[in-house]
Amino acid sequence: MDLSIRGLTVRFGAVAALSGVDLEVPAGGRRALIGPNGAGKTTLFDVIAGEQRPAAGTVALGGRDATALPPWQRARLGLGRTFQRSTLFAQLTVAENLALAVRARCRAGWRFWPVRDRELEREVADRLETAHLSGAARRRAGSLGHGEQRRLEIELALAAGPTALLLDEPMAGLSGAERTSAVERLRALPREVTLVIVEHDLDAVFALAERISVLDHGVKIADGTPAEVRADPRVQEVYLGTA
Amino acid sequence: MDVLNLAHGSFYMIGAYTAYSVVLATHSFWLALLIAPLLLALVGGLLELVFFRRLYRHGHLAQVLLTFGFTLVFVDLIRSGYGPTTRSIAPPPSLGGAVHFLGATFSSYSLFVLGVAVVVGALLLAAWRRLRVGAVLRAGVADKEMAGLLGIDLARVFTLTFAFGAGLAGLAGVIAAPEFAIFPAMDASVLILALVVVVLGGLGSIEGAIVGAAVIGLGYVIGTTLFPQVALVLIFGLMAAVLVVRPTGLFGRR
Amino acid sequence: MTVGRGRTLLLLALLVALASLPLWAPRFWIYIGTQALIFAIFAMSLDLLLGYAGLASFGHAAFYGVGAYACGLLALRHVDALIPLLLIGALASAAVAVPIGALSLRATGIYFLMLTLAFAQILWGLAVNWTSLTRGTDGLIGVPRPALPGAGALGFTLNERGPFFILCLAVAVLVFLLLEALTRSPFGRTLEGIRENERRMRALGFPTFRYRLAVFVVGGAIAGLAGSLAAMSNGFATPDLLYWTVSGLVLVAVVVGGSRSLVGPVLGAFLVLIAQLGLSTFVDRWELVLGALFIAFVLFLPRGLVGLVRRA
Amino acid sequence: MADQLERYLKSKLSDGVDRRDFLKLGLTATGMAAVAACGGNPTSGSSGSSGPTGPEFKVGAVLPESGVYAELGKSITNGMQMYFDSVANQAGNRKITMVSADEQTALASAVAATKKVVEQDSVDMVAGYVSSPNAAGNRDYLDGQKMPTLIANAGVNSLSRAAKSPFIYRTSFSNWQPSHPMGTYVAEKLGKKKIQLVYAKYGAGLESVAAFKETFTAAGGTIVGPDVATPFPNNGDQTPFVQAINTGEIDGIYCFMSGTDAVSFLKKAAELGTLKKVDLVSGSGFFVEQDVLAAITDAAPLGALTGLHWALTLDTKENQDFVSKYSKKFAGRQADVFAVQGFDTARVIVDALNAVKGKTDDKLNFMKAISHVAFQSPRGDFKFDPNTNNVVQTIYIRKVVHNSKLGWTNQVIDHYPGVADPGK
Repeated sequence: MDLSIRGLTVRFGAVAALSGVDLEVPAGGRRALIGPNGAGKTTLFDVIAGEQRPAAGTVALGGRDATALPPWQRARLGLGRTFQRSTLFAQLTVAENLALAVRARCRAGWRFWPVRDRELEREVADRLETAHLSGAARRRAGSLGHGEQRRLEIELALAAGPTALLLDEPMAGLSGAERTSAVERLRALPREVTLVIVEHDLDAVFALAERISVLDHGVKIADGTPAEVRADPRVQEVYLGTA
Repeated sequence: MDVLNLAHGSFYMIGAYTAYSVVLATHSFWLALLIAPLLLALVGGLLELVFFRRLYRHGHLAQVLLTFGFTLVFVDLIRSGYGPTTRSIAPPPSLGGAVHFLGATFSSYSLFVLGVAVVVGALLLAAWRRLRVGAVLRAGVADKEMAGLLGIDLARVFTLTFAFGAGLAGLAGVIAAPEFAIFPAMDASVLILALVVVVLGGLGSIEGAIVGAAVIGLGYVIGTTLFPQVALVLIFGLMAAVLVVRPTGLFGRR
Repeated sequence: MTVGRGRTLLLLALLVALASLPLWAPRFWIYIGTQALIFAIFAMSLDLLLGYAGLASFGHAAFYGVGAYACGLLALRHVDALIPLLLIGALASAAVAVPIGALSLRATGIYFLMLTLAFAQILWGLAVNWTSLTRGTDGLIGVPRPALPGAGALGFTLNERGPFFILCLAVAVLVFLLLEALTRSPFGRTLEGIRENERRMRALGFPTFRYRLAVFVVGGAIAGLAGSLAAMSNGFATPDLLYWTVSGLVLVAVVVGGSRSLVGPVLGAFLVLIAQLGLSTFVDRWELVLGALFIAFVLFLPRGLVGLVRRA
Repeated sequence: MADQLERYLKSKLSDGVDRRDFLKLGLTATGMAAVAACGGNPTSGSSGSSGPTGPEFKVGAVLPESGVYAELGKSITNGMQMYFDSVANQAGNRKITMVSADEQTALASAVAATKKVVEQDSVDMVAGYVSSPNAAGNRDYLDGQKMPTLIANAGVNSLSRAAKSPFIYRTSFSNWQPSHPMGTYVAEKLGKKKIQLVYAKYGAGLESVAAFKETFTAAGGTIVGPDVATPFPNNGDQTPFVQAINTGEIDGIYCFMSGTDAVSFLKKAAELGTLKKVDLVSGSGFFVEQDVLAAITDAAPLGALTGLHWALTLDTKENQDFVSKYSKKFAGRQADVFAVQGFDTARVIVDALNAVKGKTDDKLNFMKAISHVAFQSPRGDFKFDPNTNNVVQTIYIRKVVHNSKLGWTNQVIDHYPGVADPGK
């Protein structure tokens, strides 16, 4: 699913968190979004996901205008996301966390009777396996270690079957080995899934992204291939710290 | 402080009864005005130290249960101490009469109450905005760990704040005593009204509480004049309307 | 696993003890038992909201009262059939819960709590002041109990206390099983997900508001069912039933028993009701004792009565 | 020594000893009497040593011990206790015991309390009910149980009319009674023809002002609108209601409020000086009964005229006797109309028990005995109306005065004897 963002402006009181940001990601694109802290990356995600209303601008998902849609409808169009700080269902088991996401995809939340859904159980088991969480299936999500939580965070978003995925700092706080395995997991995704990733770990960014967009103080200052962005003097000035 | 205290109405009631006892013994309303808030602050501080302190982590429901228990205990203690009889005290002699003003009649005591409310409100607002204690509390509620890191003794701040709140409720009880009747069920009605005011104004906002009180007070008077039977219901309607439009109250954040 | 089996055993024991009550207990205790069962249904309906969906309603008495009035009004208009009288309470309360829920659920936390309180107080004001329908503070009195089809041939009527108690027990068991199923269903899991992390649920594609509204209406309907039974049991519907103290009492019952368990609210309802009715008729300073009991519960059993069982 | 014993026994009895204690004491007493007889100084007529031999007679007192009506419940209980004590807690050869249960405020609690005394304590009769909805709400149950019942306060008219029961008699008043003569009195004797109605809007308030309006308009008076109807109970500010009194156009007000509402209303009215601007402040007697006057003291509406079936100052031997003994017995507490109602309720029970010689198995016969009870009460002539099962009594017109001995109180200035509710 392609994303098309035009002229987004978001204000918090008098402060403009985003001003006139455009972002075009074709279906199957691999895009990284970088910029210093406070550049407006998470705010941009919030607007795309529908959590935050823009003062101006439009969001189109898969060619459909989604600016007025609530978050859950955008999710149903195929948009998924992970959060900067893990937001799991802390009191539920790891397996139940994933089951919720699978049910979201199957729109199976309106069944009022306990049913044994073997297909769902199998999928959950498979995904636990993929995320190396099989041993933790019955533990409460809140009791997992940080690395495990981040893995579940990504798997949770994937289980909902998105065709476009917003990843907000998926590598934050992970060890080197964990980073490698997280990158592997994302690289293994089917080609048609669009990825937009906010990340400070530039190794991961270059390993995953085909194009990079750079935000600073709510304004998009560059957009291009890694090489182009690296060469951009404005990016070097504000981002790479060469004043 | 993010504490849901149903026993706050009890503090008000105890304040009124204290005023009654003091006036009976010394014939001085002004002495009561001094003693009751101090007594209530003491009671509030002790309750915080012994009970509430252990419950901040358990969330609002535990607080509801605990303080509901306290309202029952307090009302029964008051009833066994003073009997179920309705009591009243007279306003101090200097404030006993009525004042004619703009073609309407007001009781002097009501004007005095208004004056006290304005002064207390202004002082609170000033303290909240200007003094360190306001900032400390706001920080403490928003992020306990952060406040701890900054080296603030939150436990002491909370105890003092709770005591101060209880003292204010006691003060309100004393002020209310000559205005209304004093009886063992007086805690419930005032509690609900206070909750409505605070929520309408927005939690954690002194400005909100002041504006909320004004809105509710005006609403009540207008309501009583137009639809005397349902004035209280109108107040709830007012609050519901505000919350439906602004789900965190007039001045609420988030 | 053992916890699950222990719970089932506990429940069965409770059920057997209750079902045999009419055989051995004094009449007055059957009456108290009936009241406690009705209150237990009411408490379970609140636990559905509070425990499973994380909705702390402080106006749940509204639905209890509306159910009682609906049943009372219909029964006084000579409708003499059990099922319609039970259902009317549930339906009326569900109908009231739709707008109240739609408006209240926009807010969260204490604001939600206060909004539900506000709407309940508005309905209470209506019950007091709409005298042509509700007869004001006097309330509807003399509400008759319906006939039970076929019971006459067996030689009993619902006017006798034993059979009525068994009816309440049957409804309570039914509600329990229904809620048990509901909370384990995909719908129930979705509610838990919303309780834990609503934002995430939205991001996953769940229309969370609709789910919360749905559960609010279901909770209201079951409270209305309890209200229907209360009207039949007591023979009256008065504004007191909608007053905020009743909302407070049922909230206390759920917390005392332990929320998120269904068994907890049942135990809590029995404890609170028996403490309230029992203590007040046997002990002079009953408010003091009840208050001290609540305080002790918060301090020593923060997870409620079921906390005892769960720990064991 | 025997004298001492007798005194001890009497005091024990009045405290309500249980039967086992009593037997023990009785045995000791017999022994003592024998010893005394040997001493050659036999005591005669020791009522203590010849206790009742019939089964205990249990009276279930369903009265509020908590909540807003607790004060009224206390007075009624005291009044009952006082009369029972005066006959050594026995009548018709049966020992009388009071079993109390808390009526509270809500009907649900009153129903539970009633069922508790009837079923758990197996009382022989029920007495009590302060609040009208509670009396009306228990009526069907009591009637169905054929339980002899005396209503000791609740005034709802219907209990003497459509909802009357052969098993339920009322010793207090119907709401109609105290207000009804006031209409005639105000319009005819005082010649005040323009009155505004002020009342707490609930059953008792509505029924009271309706009764006033009935006789007042019949005697040529006009009710000046709009009525000032306060919510009940009104825990908020009374200012708007006090200011709604149309002082310019009326000769006076007729007011029904009681307890806390009356206190806060009168205080506010005194502060604003409103009531001084009308010629006549009148109302149902509850508006300025002793409980209210004691609470407001200097805010009392001097000269207010009200109708009630009793007054503290009523100058009869029965009343003065009652008032002084009551105050002595209950640590200086002043008698009030509710205490009188309790006192008379107990007397009805005792007289009826004596009349049937303690045989109460035939409930209808016992009720018949109740219906025939008539006596001189502290409130004057007391008898029941066979048409309504309600008390027939004198209604006194009283004026609020300041008495050097009693403080603020009501002085009787006129009376209407034999006022009976018009129910059939």
